[in-house]
Order: sequence, then C-alpha cells, then structure tokens
Amino acid sequence: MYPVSELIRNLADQHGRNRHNLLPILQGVVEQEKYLSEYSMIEIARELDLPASEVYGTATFYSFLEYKKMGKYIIRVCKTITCSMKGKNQVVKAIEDMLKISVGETTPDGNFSLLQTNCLGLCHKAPAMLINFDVYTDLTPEKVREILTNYINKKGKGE
Amino acid sequence: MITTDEVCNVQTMTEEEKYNLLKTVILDYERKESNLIQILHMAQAIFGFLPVEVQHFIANQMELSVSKINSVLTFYSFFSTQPKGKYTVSICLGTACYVRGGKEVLNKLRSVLGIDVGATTDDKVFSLSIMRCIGACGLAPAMTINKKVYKQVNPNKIPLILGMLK
Amino acid sequence: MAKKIKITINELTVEVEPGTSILEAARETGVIIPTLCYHKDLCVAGNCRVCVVEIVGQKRLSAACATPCDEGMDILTNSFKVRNSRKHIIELLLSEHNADCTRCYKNGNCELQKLASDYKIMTQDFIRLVPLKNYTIDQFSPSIIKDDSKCIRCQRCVRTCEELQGVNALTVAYKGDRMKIATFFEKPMNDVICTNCGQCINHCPTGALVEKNYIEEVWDAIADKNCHVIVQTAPAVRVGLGEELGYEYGSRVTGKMVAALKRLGFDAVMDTDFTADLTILEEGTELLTRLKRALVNHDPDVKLPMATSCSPGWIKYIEHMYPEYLDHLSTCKSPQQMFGALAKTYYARARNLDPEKIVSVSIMPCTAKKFESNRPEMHDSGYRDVDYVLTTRELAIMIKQAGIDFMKLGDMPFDRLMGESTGAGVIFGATGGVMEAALRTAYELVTGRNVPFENLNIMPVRGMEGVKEASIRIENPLEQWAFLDGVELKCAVAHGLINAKKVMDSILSGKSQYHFIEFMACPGGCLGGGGQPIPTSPEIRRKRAEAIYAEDLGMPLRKSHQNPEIVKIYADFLEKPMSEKSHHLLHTKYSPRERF
Amino acid sequence: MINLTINNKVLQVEEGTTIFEAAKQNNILIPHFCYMENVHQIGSCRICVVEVEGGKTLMASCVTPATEGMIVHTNSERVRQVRKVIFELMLSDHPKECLSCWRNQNCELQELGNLIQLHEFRYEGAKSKDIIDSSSPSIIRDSSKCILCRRCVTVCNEIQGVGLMNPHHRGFSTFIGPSEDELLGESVCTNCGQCVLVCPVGALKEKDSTATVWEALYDKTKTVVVQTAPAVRAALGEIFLYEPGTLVTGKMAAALHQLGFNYVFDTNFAADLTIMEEGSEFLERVRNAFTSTDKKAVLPMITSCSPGWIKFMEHRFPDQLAHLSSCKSPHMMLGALTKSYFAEKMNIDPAKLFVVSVMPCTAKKFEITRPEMFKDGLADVDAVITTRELGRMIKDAGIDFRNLPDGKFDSPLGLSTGAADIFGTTGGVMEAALRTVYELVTGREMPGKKLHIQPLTGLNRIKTAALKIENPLPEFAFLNGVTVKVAVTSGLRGAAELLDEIKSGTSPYHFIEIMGCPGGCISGGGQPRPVNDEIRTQRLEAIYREDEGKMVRKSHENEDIMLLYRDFLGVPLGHKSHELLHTVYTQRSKN
Amino acid sequence: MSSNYQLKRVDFIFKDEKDWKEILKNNINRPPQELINELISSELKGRGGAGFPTGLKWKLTAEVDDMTKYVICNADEGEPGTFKDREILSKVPFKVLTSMAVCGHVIGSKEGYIYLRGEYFFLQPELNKAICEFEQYCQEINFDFRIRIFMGSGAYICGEETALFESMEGKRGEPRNKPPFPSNFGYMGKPTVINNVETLAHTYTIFEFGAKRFYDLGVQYSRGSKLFSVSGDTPKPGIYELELGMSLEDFVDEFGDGDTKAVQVGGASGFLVPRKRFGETTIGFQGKLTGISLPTGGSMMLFNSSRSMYNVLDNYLEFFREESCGQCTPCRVGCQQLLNGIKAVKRGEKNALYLDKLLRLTETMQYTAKCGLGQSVANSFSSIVENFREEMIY
Repeated sequence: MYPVSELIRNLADQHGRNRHNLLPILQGVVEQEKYLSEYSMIEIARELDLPASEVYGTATFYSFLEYKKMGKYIIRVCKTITCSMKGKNQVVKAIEDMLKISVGETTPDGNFSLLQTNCLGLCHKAPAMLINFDVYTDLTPEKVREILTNYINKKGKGE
Repeated sequence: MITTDEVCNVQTMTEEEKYNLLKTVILDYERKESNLIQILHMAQAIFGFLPVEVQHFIANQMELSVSKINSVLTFYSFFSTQPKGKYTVSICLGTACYVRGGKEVLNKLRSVLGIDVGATTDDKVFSLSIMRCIGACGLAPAMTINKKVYKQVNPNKIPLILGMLK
Repeated sequence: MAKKIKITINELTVEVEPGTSILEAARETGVIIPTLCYHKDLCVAGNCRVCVVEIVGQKRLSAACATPCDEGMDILTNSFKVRNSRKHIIELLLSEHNADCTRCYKNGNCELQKLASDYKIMTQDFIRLVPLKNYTIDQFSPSIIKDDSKCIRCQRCVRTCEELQGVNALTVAYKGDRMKIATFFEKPMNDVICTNCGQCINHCPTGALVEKNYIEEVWDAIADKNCHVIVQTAPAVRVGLGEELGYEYGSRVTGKMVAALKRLGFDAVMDTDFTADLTILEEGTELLTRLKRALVNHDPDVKLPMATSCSPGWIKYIEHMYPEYLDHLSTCKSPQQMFGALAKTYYARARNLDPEKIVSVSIMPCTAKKFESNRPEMHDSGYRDVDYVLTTRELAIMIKQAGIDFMKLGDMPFDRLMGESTGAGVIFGATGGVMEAALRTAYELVTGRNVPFENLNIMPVRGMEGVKEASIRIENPLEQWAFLDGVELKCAVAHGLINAKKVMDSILSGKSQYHFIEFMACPGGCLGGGGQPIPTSPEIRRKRAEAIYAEDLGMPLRKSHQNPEIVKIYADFLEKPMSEKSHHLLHTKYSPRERF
Repeated sequence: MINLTINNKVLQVEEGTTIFEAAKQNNILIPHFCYMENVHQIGSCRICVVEVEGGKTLMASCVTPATEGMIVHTNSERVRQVRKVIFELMLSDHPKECLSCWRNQNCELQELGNLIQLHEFRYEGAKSKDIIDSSSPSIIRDSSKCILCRRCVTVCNEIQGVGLMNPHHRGFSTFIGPSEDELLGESVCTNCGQCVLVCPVGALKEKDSTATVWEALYDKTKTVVVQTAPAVRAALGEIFLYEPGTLVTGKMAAALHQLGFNYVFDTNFAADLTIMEEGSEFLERVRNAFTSTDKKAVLPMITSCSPGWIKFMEHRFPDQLAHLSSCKSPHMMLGALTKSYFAEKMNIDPAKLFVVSVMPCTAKKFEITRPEMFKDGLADVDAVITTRELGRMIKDAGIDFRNLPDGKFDSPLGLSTGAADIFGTTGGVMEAALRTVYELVTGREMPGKKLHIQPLTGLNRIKTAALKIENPLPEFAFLNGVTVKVAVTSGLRGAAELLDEIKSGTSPYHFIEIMGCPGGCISGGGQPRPVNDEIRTQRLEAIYREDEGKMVRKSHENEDIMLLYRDFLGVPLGHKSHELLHTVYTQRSKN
Repeated sequence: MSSNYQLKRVDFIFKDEKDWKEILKNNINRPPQELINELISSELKGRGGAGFPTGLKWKLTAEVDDMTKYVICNADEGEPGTFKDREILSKVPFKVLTSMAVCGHVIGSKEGYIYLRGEYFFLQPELNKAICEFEQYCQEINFDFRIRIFMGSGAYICGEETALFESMEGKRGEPRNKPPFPSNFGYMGKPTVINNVETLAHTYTIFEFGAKRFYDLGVQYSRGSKLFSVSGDTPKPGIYELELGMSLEDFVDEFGDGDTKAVQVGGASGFLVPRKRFGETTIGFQGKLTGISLPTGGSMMLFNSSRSMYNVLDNYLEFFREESCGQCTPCRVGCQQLLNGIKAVKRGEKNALYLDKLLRLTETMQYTAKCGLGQSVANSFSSIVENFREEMIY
C-alpha cells in the first residue's frame, strides 16, 4: 500500500493530469482508501492544479465517492423498488443486528460500513447488495449472516 | 331622566316595550355620542345584555354606525353581548387565589358546566367568568355566584355548590 | 456578417443576429422575461427555469436564456402554460427559501422578492422545506455572511467566483435535494481561499450572501460621547452611493455624501483620496527606487515588475496563489490603512486628541477592506488603525435610518487636514486609475514635464478591457534621473482576479516583461467593488467609471504631488517619501498563505 | 413662530406644528405608521418616537407639538433601540410571509424592516387574529396582517363618515374591522376602498380579479373588450416609476393591446354619453320645476357616477333616492353599449363578449354585481380591475412599459372629448355637464377661463358655484335670469353634509356632484399608493392637462356620440337610452 | 386478445451465429453512407429510453466536419428495474465493441468509450479482457480504433447523455443546456455519437442479417425486437428478447403470476399501467399504436394486488429526490415537494385535493425541467396517482 500522496502521484502519472482525468483518480484513491479524506482531496487538487473546492464539489456528487471515513468493507444494500419489495428491510435489519451498527455507520473496529444505495441493476435477483465490488443476490437474513460470517472469519485469518 | 333603578321591572315587559323604553332613554340623552356609554348601560339594564339587534337599534337611533357601537362596548368588560345566565359564577384568579388553586377550581367549573369563560349554559342558568382579585385574599380561593361569596372553594365542592342552586 | 434570422415574439416579428438567445431577443423588443440565474457578467446556466417560454409547436417549454433563436421560431412569453409553469417554479423556490423578509438584510433589494411581488404569489400551499433542513449560518468571516437557508441555488456566486475571480472558493456540492453551495469541505469562508472580494455578494439575487455589517457598532461609537469618531470615504463610494438613494447609475454625490456623514454625527469627515495621493508619492518613489537599483546598481535581488498593493482582495489572492511572488508587491499599505495609521498619529497630534479615544471608520466600496482592517499587521499607530469598515450599501442604510432626505441635502466640503485631494486620488476608484495617477506624478518627477497625454488623460489604461498595457518612453529626464533616459516604462493593468491570474501566469511563463502592474480584485476596479450597490453589470460599471473620470476632470488639482495637504504632511510629519516614519506607518509586509 | 432644534439643527416652525411635521418640513424623515396627513393623529403605533431633551420618556413625534426651545433627537441611541423593539413587537404578531403577500415590495412594514435591520428575533408571540373576510366583492380583510395602526379607522370615520372600520375589544385581542358578527359584504361598507389605499400592510386589499381576466384572455372563444376610466391614465405610470401626474394614455392603450385584449375602448366615450343623458335629464327636471305645477320634479339632482357614493346614499338616505340622476355610471353604460350596439355592429354574440373595466375604484367591483346591471342574464361588465391590478398584469406579462410606443383606443367606443377626461377629478362631472347644458340652453359657449369653472376645481371639500343664465334660446325662455346653483363635493363626509341640508329642506342647489373618494376618482380606492394631497394635485393637474390638450372639449361635439344617437339610440332619454343607460336604486338598511 | 401481435420471443442478441471478426471486417469496408442508409431503413430507435432514430444520429454526426469525434457506449444503466445492459456486456461484449468500431468507421472517429456505471465495477475485468482481444484484432486488420472503459461513480443522472459527458470530463454530472446537441458538441465539445448498449447490440444484428430482418419484426413506428428486464412479482424474472408491439395483456399472461394488479413499464421514469388497461396498452415507441404506447428502456415491473402503490410511489420519489442532480429548480424542489406532499396526504396533514395540486406540479416539471429526469418524474407520479388515488389517501 502506498501512502496517499504517492498513490495520487502514481494515479496522475497513469491517467494524466487533465481535468477529465479527475474521476479515475478519485476512484483510484477510493479503491485503496475507501474514502476521500480532506488531505487526499487537497493532494489531488494540487497534483491536477485544480481548485480544491471543485474536487470537493465533484466528489460529493457521486454516491460511490465517499468523503467520510469508511470501513474496510463497504456493504451497500440496494433499496430501490424491487429489492425493497422483496425484503430489503429484513436484510438490513439482519446486518444491523449482526454488526451492531445502523445504516450510515461504521463498526468501531473499522471493518464494516453499512450503506443503502439506489438500484444496482440486479432487480431480477432481488434483494441484492454489494460488499465492496462483490455482488450478492437473492438475499435472505440467513444468507446475509452466512456471508458476513465469512467476511469476519476472513478478517480473523488475517487476510 | 330615567335611571337604572327605574328599569328594574323589565322582567315583565314585552320586547316592544323594552325597545320603546330604550328609545326614550336615548332621547333623554339627546342622542349625543358623548352619552353613549350611559345609554349602553341602560340598554344592558333593560335587556340584560346587548345583542346585535339592540346594537343596531341604538345605532339607528343615534345615527352612528353599528361598528362604532360595537367598538365601544367590546372595550369594556362590563358590557356583554351574550345573555347572562341566572347565576354568574366568577372565580377569582388574583395572585392569592391563583396560588391556592383557583386555576383548578376554574377547570372544574369548566368541565362541570361544560362552558368556557364568558359563555352561558344552554339552559341559561349559569354564566362563567373570571375576576382579578376581589379583595378576599384571606378566603382564597374565592368564588362568587351573583353577589354571594364562597370562600376556600376546592374542585370537589363545586358540584355540591352548583347543585344547591339548580 | 451572417444573415439575420426572423423570429416572432408575442406575435411581433423581429430580426436578430444568429446566435442571439431568446432572452436577449426579447429584451431588445421590449418584452421582459423574468430571470434569476441569468446575469450579464456570467455565463449562461439555465438552471432556475423562471425564464421559460413557449415555442409554438413544442410541448416542452424552453429556458429563454439558454435557447438560441432559430429561423421562424414563434415564441410566446406569456401564454397560459408559461404563466402557470412560471408561477409554479416561483412557488417552488419560495418553498425552499427562508422567507423572513422583514428581517433580511437584502429586504427591498432582493430579486426573489421582486419576482414574488411581480407574480403576486399569494398561496403557500407547498410544504415549507426550510424547517426540514438543518441550515447553519456561516458568519466567521469578517467580510461575508453566508446563509444557506436563503439560497436558491442559482449558482451565480459559484460562477462569479470561478469566471470573474478565478478564486473558486465556492462550489456546488452534493446532488439532489442535498445539493448546496459550499466551500471546500464546507469549511467557514474564513478558512478557505476566499479573498473577501465580495463579488459573490454583488451577484447573489437573494440574501444568501451578504456582507457582515458593522452598522450597530458605528452607531454605538457615534453615540458614545467619549469617542471622537472620524470617517474616511473611498473614491468609488461617491459614484455608487447615489444609486442606493434614488439616483441614476453613476451619479456623483460627493457633496451630499459629506453632508450626510456630518448629519449622521461623525466628528470629522475626511477623504481616503488624500491618502490615495499619499500612496502615489510613496509607491511612485518605491518604483523609482526599484528601477534605480535594477538599472544603475544591477542589483539581482530587486523585484520587478512591481505590483500595486491597494486592493486587499488582490493581496489575499496573491498570498494564496503566488506566495513566492510576494516580494513583487509594493510595500505600501492601501490608502485606507495609511489613513487609519495617520488618523491615530498625525491627526490625533494636530487636533490634540487621545488616539485611544479616536474611532476610525472607513466607507469603502469593498468587503475585503473589512478583512484588511482586521489583519494583525494593521496596528502601526499603536492601536487598531481602522476600527470599522462600512460598505457603500451600509452607509446608505445608515443614512436612511437617520431619516436624512438625501436628495434634498446641500453639498458640503470635506474637513481639512486629511480631506484635500486631487483628481489623481479620485481615479483610484477605477481600473487603471492608480496606474494613471502614478504615471502623472512619476513622469513629472522624473522629467519635470506633464505626461505626454492630452488633458493628462492616459487613455490606454482606461476602459473595461480585462488586461490593458501601456508604455511610456522617458526622454530628457532631470539630471538625477538620467539613468532612465530612453527607458521604455512598461505597464500593465488588470482588474478582476481572473485577469490578474492571466497576467501572473504570463509573467510566470516569462512571456511578459513589465515594470509596473496595477491589480484590482474587482471587475472595473473599486467602482465595481463587492461593497457597491446592487445590481451590477458592465453597463453600470461603465457609467460609474465615466462619473469618476468626470470628477477627476472637474478637480482644480489633478496630480498627487500638487496636493497642498500632502506637501504639508511631508513638511510637518513624514519628512519625505520612504522615510523612516513613513516606513513605520505607511508600509507593511505580507504573509504567504496556503493555496489549498 | 417657534424655534426648536432637531438633530442639532435649529429650525423655525409655525406654532402648533408637531415635531413630526417640523422635521418633515426640514427634510428629516421619521418612520411612521399611524400618522396621516391632514387628519387628527392618534399616536398609536409609537414607531415615530423621538427623544426630547429633558423628557423622561420618549415622545410620539406625530402628536407632540413643537414648543419653544425644544431640543429633539430623532435618531439617538435610545430612539434607535426603542424603535427596534417596537418593530420587533409588531412583527411578533404578524405572519411574516412577505414573499407570498400581495403587498410584497409595496409594504410599509417591510420597508421599515429594511431600515431597521433586525438580526435576531427575540419575540415570537402568539398570533392574535386570523380572520379573513372575503365576503365583499371589492375588499378583502386579512386581520392576521393588521398592525392596528388604525389608519383605516380614521379614513372610514373621519373622511368618509361611514364608520364601519373600528377597533373592537381591547388589549391583545383588539382587532380592527366591522363588529364581530358583521361581514364586510353584508355591511354598510360603500366599497370605496379608501381603507385599502391607506393600509400600510396587506391587511386590507382589493379582491383580485386578474385571474378571471387572464382566463378570459386565454379563452380563444371569447372576444375580450377592455375600457379604461379617465383617472387611470393619470396614475398608472406611478406603478412604473413615473413621476406622479404623468399621463400615460398612449402607453396604457398599447399595453392593453399587448396583453391580448381584442378591443381597447375608453370609458371616456361613455362619460361624454353620460353628459348627454344626465344633462338632458337635468334640463328636464328644471323644466318641470319651473314650468309645471306638479311637484314631481325633484331638485337638486345629484350625479350618480360614483358607486361608492350610491351605496352610501342607499344606506344613509334611503328616502332621498329620487334626487339621484337615473343615469348609470359611465363604465356600465359602455358595458351595456358594448353588448348591444357594438355586438350588433360587429355581429358578435353578446354571450361571447367579455367586458373588462380598468377602474381607479374598488366600488365598481361591487357595482357590476348589482342585479340591475344585468340584461337577459348577461352582465353589462364582466370584470373590474383596479389601476393597481392592471399594473400587476402588465408586469406579469413582462411588458417593458416605459419603452412602449404609444397606442390608440379602438373605435367605435374609443373617441372622447376633454369634457370626459375631467370626469376623473372632483368637480369634473359638473364642469363637463355645465359646458354642455349652458350651450344647449343659450347656444353660446360657457363663460370661464379656458372653459373651466374655477371655484369648482381643487381639493376643497365642498365647492359651490352659481351661474346666471341670460338670453337663453327660445325653448328655454323660462330660464332667463335664473341663477343656477351647483355644489361639488368629494369624500362621503361632505356628501352627508349636503344631504342633511336637502333632508332639512334648506339646500339652495339645483345640481350637485358627489364623488365617493376625496379628490374624486384620481385618488380612488384602486389607485396606486401612496396617495397624499401633493400627489392628488399632481394627478388632478394631469387630468386638466389632458382636457386642455384636446381639440374637442364639449361632450355634445363628440362625433361618435352623435353617430351613436343617429344610428342606435335615437335621442337622449329616448326609449333605448332608458333601457340601456338608466337604472334604479334600492333602499338599504341604515346599519 | 385485443392485439394482433402475439407475444413473440426472439433470439438475436444472445445468439452468436457468425464470428464478430467477420462482421467487423465486412462492415468497415463498406462505404459509410451505405451503412447509414441500412440503419435508417431498419428504423432502429435508441433503446435507452428516449427512442431517437439511431441511423439519423449517426448521420448527423457523420455530417459534421471535425477531425476528432467520439463514439460512446452508454452503459450507465441506472433505471430501477433495468439490467439488460449488464447482461449484454457480460455475455456478448464483442457485439457491442464491433458496433462501436463500425460507428467509428461511419462517422470518422478513432476513439470509443464505454461509460460503465460504478455499480457494475465487477464487469470491468472481463470487459477489459474483451477489449484487449478486440483491439488486437483491429491492429491485425489495420483498423485504427481504440476503446476505453470509463467508470462512473454512482449517479443515475449520468445516464443522461450530456451529464455523462460532463462526468467524463471530470466534473459533476450535471446535464447541459440543449441545444447544442451531442452530434455537434458532445464529449470534450466534439461531435459525439452516444448509444445505449442494447442499441449497439441491435446494430450488430442489423449489420449481421441486414435491415430487412430487423424491420420485419414489430409494428409501425416500433420496429424490431427489444430486451425486456422482467422483475417484481413474477415467477420468472430475467431478461427476455421480445418483438415490439405486443399487448400488455399478452405479456402479463406470460409473465404474471395471475394476480398482477399493475405493471410499471419503463422503470421509475416510465408509466404505471393498471390491470384494467392491460388490454389497450401496446408496448412500443410513441406513434399511432392503439391505446397508450410507452417509451421504454425495457423495464417491466409487475406488482401483485398485495403491493401498496403508495409505497411504490414513495420509493420512486425518494429515488428521484436523491438522484436529481439538483441544479434546476423544478426537478430539485419539485421532487422534494412531491415526496413530502404524498407523505403529508398519507398522514392526513393535507387533504386529498392536494394531490391535484401535485399533479399540476408534475405537469410544470414536465414542461420546464432541464433534462429528461425532471421531465419524466411526471410519468410515474401521474399514472400512479390517477389510477390508485384511493391508496394515496389517509
């Protein structure tokens, strides 16, 4: 893992330093850091010679570019109509109970963050969720508990 | 000039007689605007209260607008535009009475009579009003019904007192 | 020229240039279409949608500001559909707006208020959204207050900050219902790159951005019998103030303004123009000194071009953006601060007053001056040099509060000692003015002759072009300036920070070689300052500039060094330009700031 | 004379001047609500308080007379603090929904807010009043916005003598209006709208008819006709920031065309017609009085153009209705003609015609609802909008009024003479009538400088004149040597005085002109705000200017009128006239 | 059966008959005008939602004289209930890539982008692999065209073409004013063809089998077949390629579970059709079909009688409120007012007449909003409120 400033420099080298390269760089940072800190936004602005406020304005527009500190695993449960019809609430409830956090929060150990998101395009396999970029569909509370247990164990194994 | 005492036998009068008497009163006072309050007093003595019709009558007689009459009479708390009941129940809400539970008594009165302050029961028996210190602080909380003073009333006594009058 | 296109607006056929928007075409034909997000200074956004019009044959309405005219277009600006939709949109805006007009600083000069009034929106059926949101008011900045509850998201401030000023302190953040105008990480305005220029205030249609006002504090000072309250007025105020009090754009109200200030109860009413003249002497001397060191001593440390330092917005901008170039700034304080420092020393001594009892107020066309007077460096008199800075708008409010019938006032002159000024001081209020004033004096000092321009009017530095250049060749100088013989003095003038950025970038890239550059933060210079009456537009700024130059032309003295009070202050107090004393009182230094 | 010092300025004023007036005379402005020019002041709003040195409390400057040696500060620290608190208290019982208030940007409370610059808000009181009375066809009373300044009370009682607007109850429950159980629409309210004109906030307003008019304009099946009263053109400009007294006749006609009205007619045309009818009626009455023995002829005859006045008369002097001329008011005449004469001429179904009147008046809104003003179920006039409402519509439509080229009225109901123009001001109807009557009787032009009857012009409350008739035409021989006495008044207080005279049989007059609003229609209840005597005078001068600028200044010389009689009506007071142009009145209760 | 067109399953898109390499090679050697004509004659309309004729789009862009042009594949499929693009990109990516290259040949562009929504991040590795293979082949046949993936970051509005350009330029995805249109002024201000994934897949079909075969399917104004994403209360959710012009009744017979109360056609920004109108509703683009016809991105969401339509609407409006870009007034404030409004009516704080006020508001939004998002909020709102008014009321 690189320190953020180095990461940003590498990303800028890779994508370029023009305005239209901003989004891939922001995505690159989020991929590693899970969120965009004030510091990383300033560094990106400096690297691309952009006003910091514009970086902020752009970042806050997109729902996948978090600007608050996030856990290692970001759970995004789809809340749009089909998932909502097919039992999203029970799924969220199961996750909340298991991780002892509510939507929008991060576990104290910094491993999981729970978010709701708009349509993931998995309506035929509702309810669906993403953990980072891994897809889980046809969820039930039992299935969710199983999935999360796997993640917790993975983490326990020191991965 | 007709005085308040002279109109004490209004109970027996017909409406028409009452209006005639009021007309005489107004003429007595030379239809002057400066005498309006006296005239209103007399009118209230004759009719017991000042309904809209009486206001219109006075306005027409005095060539004033009814709005003007209403403007003056609503300023004074003595005048009433609503019929008064046979008994006017007043609870004192001066400081002493208030701290000794006048408010609770008032609430009890409200619920027993089913009317709010300033109103009269449908059977025209009771009217409810409040007073600001009647100088009976030693008897707090004090209540008057017409001219009789009831001392140290409490909510529980209310049904009894009212029941005796009915 | 391309062929004109024919369109029909409200059954009236007109011809317009290709590329004309419907809005412009309508305005040319005397049809008023309401606007909010549209502003003449700025690019078209098309996001408020109140300017929608119906194009016959189209189901949807089009935003007049963003739709170019097309041959044969049949436009209705007031059809049933348009009226209904427009009313709906205004209602929507109102539902999102903290409509407490009676307590709003912009009451009476609010575009939303006017729109609501013109369309007589009498219902409030929609759910009020303001109480559902958690708005906070940012009032940490000494200059600007930002109240999101009054924001209608027209983004004029964002465009101003970006296009006119190149500062980008304000941006649009979030999306959907949470969308708002924010600074970086929603920090207070005081903690970001904001230069306090106040252009966002001038362009805000509602009360979402207003200056922090010090009216009450000044009234308190006036009421305090122990205080000696003196006031100075900047050059641009006298051509703007009238607009707030019922005069045409660009009316000169100098005499009435002085009379009004005296009526308000100020103990002495003096003129910033006096210190503008003083600035010319100090700054001119500084420039000549730098030139001498560069040309005669070949001193490698000498920093040329020298940049003016009168505009505090510009100063903060360069501190943020080009901190390595701070040495290029003239060390002179701005005229306001020179005045402040002298008020509590020179004036106090001359009037035999305890400087501690003096409250020094300045009336400025500028919001950045509020920040400037707050800088820790500005205590050279031993006290805070300028205690309160009021904008032109605030002064107008005070005059109204005091019940002064401004239009019926007689003219009065400034008080003496620091109230005399020359035409050179007056033109400080317009872009190019400082340069022109400096050249008038410097040229004469060097050559003993008038600048070679008719009527002393140095036309190349005047006007509203973003960057202006001029050069003067010096021939036959006086003996002590012989080293300047044949030198072509190259000058540039930039106004609006976006133009300042252009000039700085061209210097950085080595493309331009100048000796002296005048920078003013606001478009048009101080006359278009962030504290000037609203509205503002290129047209209005031009009228104010005309007024300034007319004022200059009408002055008996038009060169700073001729000002008798200036001569006197050097004789009595400061000795000579760049003396020890003036270094202490009239010059300052700058501190680099973070850009991000 | 008295010497006093205000804000360190030594002033000299006449004895009896209040501090407020003294300051005003010397260009020192003091904010005020309850103060009204020329009327007794009540000092209830307290916003005009000033500090008088040596005084313990602050004084209301509008009621405190200046005294010798007084030292006054209108803007001291104390004054400023107190003023602020008073303002805050006023606001605490006000809805503060400026942006959805019809008085937005023309509200004195709002303006004061701009002046006072409140930042925090300390009092958020209970709201005492919430009655909205929209029963009247002319006026809406929204008590939630009332700040109890009582200007409407003053105007209704002192100036109009109607006495409807009064304060009721006391303390926090005080409200202003007719008495509690009374609705404006069912009261003696004359709908004159003077209260609307003086209200500083949005508590009293005219009933808005613009929506109806827009609807008609967008309705493709309707032919929409508009007419404008004489006084509108002298005041409309003020809404577009012209100086008071600027005539905007041409721009107004152009704007009306742009708004989409199919025909723009002029009420002035019907004013000329009124003169023909009313003048004939007057001569008829005079002839009866002088030549016949039966006392059916009722004199004096009183004009009937002002619907506010008519309603006042019906309430207050129901026994004297015979004195009223039977003529309808000009705009009703024009409405009736539009749906008959014009419809016939243009071959339009009268049911498809929509007639809008632009009036300086709120009472006209009531007038068109009178059952007499319908013919075969069709209203003569379908909607009345005030000058203010027209201004609003023009703004609404985005018309750049100040840059409009001049437009013209349409024929056949658009041509008018100078006599019609002066209908807009007090004394005007009388003057116009006499111009015609005198000439009809004597065959000569009426004497008087520039055809004016000087004693009848101006803002005095009751004006009288006498005109001796010599050498009349043979058919009017009975009038030889007779001195015709006329009186003119505006404002209902003066009307009541003249009527009392008639009632007691002491009235010396033959002909009386009465207008409901002080100054006549130029300061009618539907005119732009503010209105004061200065502005009234400016508008009045504008009206006379318009008259004097006309080639034809006598109603009977109006060619279109002559054409109308020839083609359609026959003769004045003829059968058709009676059917279309005359009306009857109703006795109404006194209270 | 009210419709002449029976439900007809078609299988073009997911069937790989010929090798894509052959198609590519054949078509880039045909003159551009011929290809455009073929597309125009097929009457293919954009499958993203707006239904703009694809051939015309290509033609307009081809006619603009500019050295730099772009081909963009819009894979920002955010409409609730739609997932066909994901299916195409994961199963037959080469069809899309081939069509993009052909388009590049037609309009004279050498650069293509796939704007892939952030939610489909997991598709990226496979897709990249396909692109590598594709570009390699292009090099082999000396055809100069490169394709890059541009990842979105979660913003529904970026499916709007001008917002997508803004987003690709590194800005907030706020729609631009139109005109100018993308054919003149698109990505980086250059002429740009932007097509939906499915449109490109159909284009491939047309180039593979000729315009006639495509044109012969469907009905007037709605030619060809279309992918439908079926979800909701159905026993067989998934992607189906069906001929256009079917009646909704036939569709529900096939996919419903017998208890279907309403179908939302076209996702949250589409229309809700209640049971009583299934028979008269024909699925296709706007035109002269009988009954109402619907613009559609291909989402078909079925609702059982147990579903509360209030909840459905509430969910949609919340979606719009969050996903509106927020720049224009009618959409930003309008969405908030609609959501708060139906809540207030449901809670009884406002009376039922308030719904009519809201309906008028949606009309205004439809007329005045800057882009398609705000304009189409009216669709679902009015169709749900008008048909299920009783469910909205307290």
